[in-house]
Amino acid sequence: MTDKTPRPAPENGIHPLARPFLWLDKSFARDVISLCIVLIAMILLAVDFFVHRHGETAIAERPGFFAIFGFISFAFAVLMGWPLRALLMRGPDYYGESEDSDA
Amino acid sequence: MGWTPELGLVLTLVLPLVGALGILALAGKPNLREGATLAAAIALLANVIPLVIMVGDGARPELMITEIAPGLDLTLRLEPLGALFAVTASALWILNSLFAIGYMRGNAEHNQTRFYFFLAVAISATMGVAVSGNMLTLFVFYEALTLSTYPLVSHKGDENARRGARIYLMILLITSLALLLPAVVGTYAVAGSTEFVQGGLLAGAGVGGATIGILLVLYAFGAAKAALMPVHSWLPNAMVAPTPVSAFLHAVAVVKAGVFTMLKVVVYLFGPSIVSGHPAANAIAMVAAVSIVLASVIALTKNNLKARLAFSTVSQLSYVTLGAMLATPAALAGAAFQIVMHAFAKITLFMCAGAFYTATHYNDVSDTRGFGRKMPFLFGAFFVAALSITGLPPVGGMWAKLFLSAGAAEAGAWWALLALILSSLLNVGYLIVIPVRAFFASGEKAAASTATAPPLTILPPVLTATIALVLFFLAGPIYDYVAPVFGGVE
Amino acid sequence: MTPEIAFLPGWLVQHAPPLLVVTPLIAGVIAAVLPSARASWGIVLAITFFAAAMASFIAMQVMEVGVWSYALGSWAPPLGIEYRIDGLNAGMLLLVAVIGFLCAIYAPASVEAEVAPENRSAFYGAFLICFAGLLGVAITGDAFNVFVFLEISSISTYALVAMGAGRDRRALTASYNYLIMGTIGATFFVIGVGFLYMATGTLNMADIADRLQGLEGDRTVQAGFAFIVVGLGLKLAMYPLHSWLPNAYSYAPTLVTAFLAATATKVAFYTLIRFVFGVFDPGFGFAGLSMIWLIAPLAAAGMVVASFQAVFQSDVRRLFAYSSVAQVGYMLLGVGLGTAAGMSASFLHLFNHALMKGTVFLALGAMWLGFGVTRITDLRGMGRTMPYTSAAFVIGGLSLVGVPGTAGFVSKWALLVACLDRGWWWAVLALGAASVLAFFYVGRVLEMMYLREPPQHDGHAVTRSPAPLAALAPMWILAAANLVFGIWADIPVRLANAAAAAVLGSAP
Amino acid sequence: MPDLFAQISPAWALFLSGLICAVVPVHTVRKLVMVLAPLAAFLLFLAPSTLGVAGGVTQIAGMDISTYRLDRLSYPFGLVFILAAFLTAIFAWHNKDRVQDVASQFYAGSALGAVFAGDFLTLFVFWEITAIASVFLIFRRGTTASRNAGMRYLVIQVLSGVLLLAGAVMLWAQTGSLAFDEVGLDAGLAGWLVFLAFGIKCAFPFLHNWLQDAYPQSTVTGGVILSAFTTKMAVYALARGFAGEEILIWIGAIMTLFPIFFAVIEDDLRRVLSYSINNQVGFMVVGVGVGTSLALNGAVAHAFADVIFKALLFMSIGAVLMRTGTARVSQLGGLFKSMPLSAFFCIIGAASISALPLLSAFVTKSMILAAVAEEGHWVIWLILIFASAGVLEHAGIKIPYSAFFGHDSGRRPAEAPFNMLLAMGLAAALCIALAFPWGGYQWLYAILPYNTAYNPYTWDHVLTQYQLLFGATAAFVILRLVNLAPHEKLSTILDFDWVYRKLGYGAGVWIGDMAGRLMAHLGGVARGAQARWGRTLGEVFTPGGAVARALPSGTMSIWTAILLGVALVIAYVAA
Repeated sequence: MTDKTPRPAPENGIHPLARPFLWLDKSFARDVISLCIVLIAMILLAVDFFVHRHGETAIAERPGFFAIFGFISFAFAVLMGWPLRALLMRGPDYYGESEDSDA
Repeated sequence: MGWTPELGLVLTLVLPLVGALGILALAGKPNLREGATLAAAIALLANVIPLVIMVGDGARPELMITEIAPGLDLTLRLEPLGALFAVTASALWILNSLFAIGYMRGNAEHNQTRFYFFLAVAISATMGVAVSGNMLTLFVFYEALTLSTYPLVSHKGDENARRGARIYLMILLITSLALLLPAVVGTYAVAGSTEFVQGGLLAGAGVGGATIGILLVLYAFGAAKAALMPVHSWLPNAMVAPTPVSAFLHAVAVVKAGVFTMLKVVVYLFGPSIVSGHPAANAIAMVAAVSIVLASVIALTKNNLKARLAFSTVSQLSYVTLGAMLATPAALAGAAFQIVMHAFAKITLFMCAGAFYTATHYNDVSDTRGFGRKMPFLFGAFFVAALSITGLPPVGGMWAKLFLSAGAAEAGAWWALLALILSSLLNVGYLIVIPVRAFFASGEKAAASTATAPPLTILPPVLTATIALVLFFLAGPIYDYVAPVFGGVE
Repeated sequence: MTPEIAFLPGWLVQHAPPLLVVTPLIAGVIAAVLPSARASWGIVLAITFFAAAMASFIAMQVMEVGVWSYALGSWAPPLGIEYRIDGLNAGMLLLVAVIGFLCAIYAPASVEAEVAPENRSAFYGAFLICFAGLLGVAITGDAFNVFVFLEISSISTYALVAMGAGRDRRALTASYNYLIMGTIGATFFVIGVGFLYMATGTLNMADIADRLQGLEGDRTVQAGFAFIVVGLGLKLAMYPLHSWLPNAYSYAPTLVTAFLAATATKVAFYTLIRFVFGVFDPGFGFAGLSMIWLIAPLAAAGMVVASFQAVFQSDVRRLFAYSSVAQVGYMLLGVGLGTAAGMSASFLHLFNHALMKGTVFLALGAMWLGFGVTRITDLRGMGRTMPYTSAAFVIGGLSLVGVPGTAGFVSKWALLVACLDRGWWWAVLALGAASVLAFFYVGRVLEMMYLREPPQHDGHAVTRSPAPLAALAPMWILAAANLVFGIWADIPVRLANAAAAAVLGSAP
Repeated sequence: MPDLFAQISPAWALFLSGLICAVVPVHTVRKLVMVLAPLAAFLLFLAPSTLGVAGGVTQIAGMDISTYRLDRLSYPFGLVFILAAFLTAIFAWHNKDRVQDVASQFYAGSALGAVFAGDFLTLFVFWEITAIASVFLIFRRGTTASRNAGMRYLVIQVLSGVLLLAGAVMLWAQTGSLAFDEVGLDAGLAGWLVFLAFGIKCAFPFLHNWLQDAYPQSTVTGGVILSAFTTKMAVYALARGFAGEEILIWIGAIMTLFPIFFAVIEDDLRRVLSYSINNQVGFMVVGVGVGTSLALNGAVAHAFADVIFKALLFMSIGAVLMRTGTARVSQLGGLFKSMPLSAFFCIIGAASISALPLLSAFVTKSMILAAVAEEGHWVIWLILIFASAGVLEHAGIKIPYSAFFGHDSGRRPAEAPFNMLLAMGLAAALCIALAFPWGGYQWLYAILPYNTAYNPYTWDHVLTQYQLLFGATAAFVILRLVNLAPHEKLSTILDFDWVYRKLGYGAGVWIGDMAGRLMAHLGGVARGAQARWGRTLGEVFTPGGAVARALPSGTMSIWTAILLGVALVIAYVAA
């Protein structure tokens, strides 16, 4: 209840410490980062075919298991969002308890 | 002549009556009149405390008042359960008197002398119930209590009050005449006396199972003050009384006299050994379990604050009946705890309701929204008492629930456990929700209100709520005090 | 026997039993012819006081020493008439005499308001004769003598009831009805006595009892038994032979109602006991069976049905008249049990009922005097307008309901215990039902008195109007007795036990 | 002296501070007390020279009570709760609300008390006090939604408490002992009741909704405090009472699984975090279910780490909520520009929960996975791996990305106040320290219940972890690029609570309505019957009625004759 209400930050709201990182907002930078991540993922996948590593279970010892399984899992979890949204999403006031009013 | 335990026993009955006479004598002078009430209350407590201590040390002071006829005697004897009841009732009389002064003056009620007079008489009868040495004596005071509280219930004097009071009297007297009296006589007929005997009079007399069953049922429904469904309906109807009366009747005197009777009957007349596991006792315990849940559900639907509290009382009283009928050591301990713990909690709730009414003249649960911030002490006390009723730590009510649950487990009565669980949840739903709304919701009535309750109506509930908190830490001593009665819990 | 009381003159002591009866009888005649009603009342007061004193003395004697047999005219029984006082009738004498005295105190207040001036002396005379008759029934040991006194009291009662016509003309029909029924009852009784005389050749009751031994199978005896039971049943208003009673009680002068309610049916009841247990042997098969199959069921039915009737009455004295019928059921139930405990409980209730009904009817009488109360609705606000009378009424009412601390509770307790001893659960049930109904009919009245506003008169609430002291005093004596005997029931219980011992040979 | 202190449960320090907070109106004093109380508790905690303390032993009402049991299982939980109390006290320094101060102290104290409880009675008492104290952290938000959610929360928590009580007294009746030790489901109904009680607080599937319902409705600081205690206390209780129960493995696996799908589409970040609690606790429950020393170590260690990184995440989102007034994905984005430090700490927390090597979950969760694999539960193992990828989705990426990066919402709120940043910084430092390969994780392992030789930092373990995380992140990048990821929007997502909030409530209303009508009808019928009976009785008994009419003398004579006949018959029969 005593949590303060938002108040404007100084200097157009940009924090001095954030200044060096404002490039992150550029879409080019984001694309580069995205590409880097995909690249690293592929390198890590590739590495798996060259080293022999110990796995906890049989399936884990298959080369590339973790990278591929991680990719698929993530994609599955995200994509399942579509049917779930269709099934379970309702209006914000579904239960008749508006969150920010005090009545 | 010095104070002796026997004199003390008589004084427990006489002091309130002296107070009553004083009230009559000082009818024209309100301040002195209320002084008489308080003086009598304090004197009574001062008289009860040494008795209670003696009983704790193993003494059982006894005094025969009169022998009506050979074998029919009015005898007073104090034992731990009665001592516990007596000290609870006499302590609460003081606080309730303070509250009554604030309430009656705050609401400019009429006929205050009559009110204080009958309240004092009712206390005397309550004390009589507590110190009765046999069932006949208890029955006499039980009836006296019914009659002396009737003018209190009908205090308002309008058509509604008359109707409520009539139902009150009708149910209580009819059940006691038609069921309780035959039960008492039956006890006398089969056992040759109605003496309260450690270990059970009837257990000692070797009475057969069917007779025990019939008598148990007669007692359970005959002591309608215990408000076991379906003989509970006098209680909501008695809500027409002014709040101090409700507070007193529903927390201390009348209802407690009923369940106390139940407990005494099981412990001293039947004996736990023959009640525990008896089919009739089980059946009554089931009725009690149903009462617990059903009354709570009904309470949930009541918007009138006092009506809700009344049904809450019906539910809570059945705890004691349940414990008495399960009759295992833990269940009986739970029942004894419940008598004390519920007294302090429920009187707090009623006094809060009364203080709220005095301040605002609102009666309904929905009207309390937002008032918590205006009357924090009032609703704080309400919250603490609600916790106690629900059986949550760190308030005294928890011990009652704990021991009753343990008793149910001992008896293997899973349905009793279920009832207790459901009751807790329902308590949260109908009771705790009230202070929550008062504190954390906003209401138009609260926003517009500048009302304040008289200090004398706020102080007593705060005190009783504090005592309810303190009682949480006194469980050990209280248990040790009553344990000799039923042999303790392994 | 020679009583040993020093402070009374010797002849008085010697001849106490006949004096008890003869004095009021003679005084009654004198009172009736005196021109001044006040003087008549003086005689009544003096005589009833004297009788009460004598009865107390006799009761003490009997309790101390035992049976007191007095041969009238020194003709030794069984040939002569014997006055025989034992535990059973000592209490009855005391009861009748004391109630008579208390009623006498109240008498002028009632008489001056209810009885036409020219009838007042006659009224007092009739009252005394009735009083003498009742005492005579109780005291005599001769079967035919019982009939004589019964008729003396009855006939004077018819007259007394009829005098209520000054207040309500319906008293005349009520009296007439009572006369017919009472006469049928008396006739049945005398026929029964005749049968017994045929079978035994004696009229002395103790003697009949002796000679009846071995005559159990005699049809004459059996017929005599049936006639006596039914005849007395009529007199004591056994359900369903009660229908003379409500009207007689409601329309008689208030004093008469109080007196009759407290004594007349009680004396008839005593006579029934005397014959069933004292003359016949309860061990006789037909007597025992009649107890179980006739008296007990009728008692239970009467308790419940008459109570119902009481609940629905609108005339307040009628209400309590029906209550009396129900209460007679209580007493009969105790007799029907046939045990010493039942007998004792029955007698205990007899005493206590006299106390409570005496209180109630005296209070109602005072209320009639004050406000002309006849209907229940007339009682509105009486708690405020006649506080002391109402308070006494409350005590009587609570006693009637059987609230603990009152005499009514003690006798109901005893009755319940007696029923349970025999294992008669159905009787317990009936008692419970009757108690609940009693609560209803008494509650109805109390509610009217205390929870309703007093009636308006010309736009103002009627003011307080306390009853005269002459009415309050006896009323409160009886009310106090209700309370005292509710807590110290020693005396009535001893009397009741003595009665049980007298007829059954053993006290509970 | 030390002996004396060794007997005193550290919980009392927090209770005392709660009482002080209740009466002291001065803000600074209160805050100082709140920060110092965990330190005092810590000193008490250190006082016993050896583990295995059983302090506060007493007998009340015939029951053996032990309020302070410090052994190797309760030790790490006690420590991390004290730590959490300390961090949250700093985080809440700016908060001037006395009610929340008191509530948080009692809440933390009772959680600590529950962990140190040596018997069921003590456990029950503290178990319930956690519920009562914590609910104020929800109520104090002051909205209708928070009040209703708080009431539901309270009912469910109380249910957990009374189930625990019921189970405990049944155990008491069966065994004669109230000691809180291994229970097991073999104990029959009693065991199941206790299990259910723990399960509610642990947010087992279908019993979990109080968590997602209430936590997002709590106050800013309340959310942080709530996230630390209740569920971890339940994990402790499970580890104590039901270690090695097979069924827990499956329950835990489902717990790790289903929240992922809800978290994906959930709009409210604090609700996402609530689902994340569910998911993380799932790992611990699996660990408890497996029950080997390694698994239990893993569960305990993961609980330890989870308290800290989950608090960190709640703190950062709490800072956002405080500064912007919302925690909705659909209304946030780009906040790193004005709240860079919060963003940084949030990333640390997110990476920690995602088990990035060198951060805390990496050294703890891997123990559970290893134990599962060791026991041959390969399906479970696969589920857990899948869940690990899922954690990355909702906690590792969604939280920091959608709040601080993503689509710029244009909001430029001020950076969080210093005390919040300090608390976040300390928590972040702990996340790093606990996984520090040279002395950090070794310390953590040393305080675990069992001695096991486990090394998380093998090269193939690090490699596979990176493969998993980057593989998953690659999926995120690609799905964003092709715009296949569903966008969050302001909405309500139905969960199991629909059953009671909508269906149950509706059914209750319907039944109440029907019961009302039924009662009204029955009342009418009864009144009718009463009136009829009254009339009948009246017709029979009133002065003019059939029975009570003044009978003519002739009728009476007939009655007399009848009775005479009866009497004669009786006499005749008898003879």
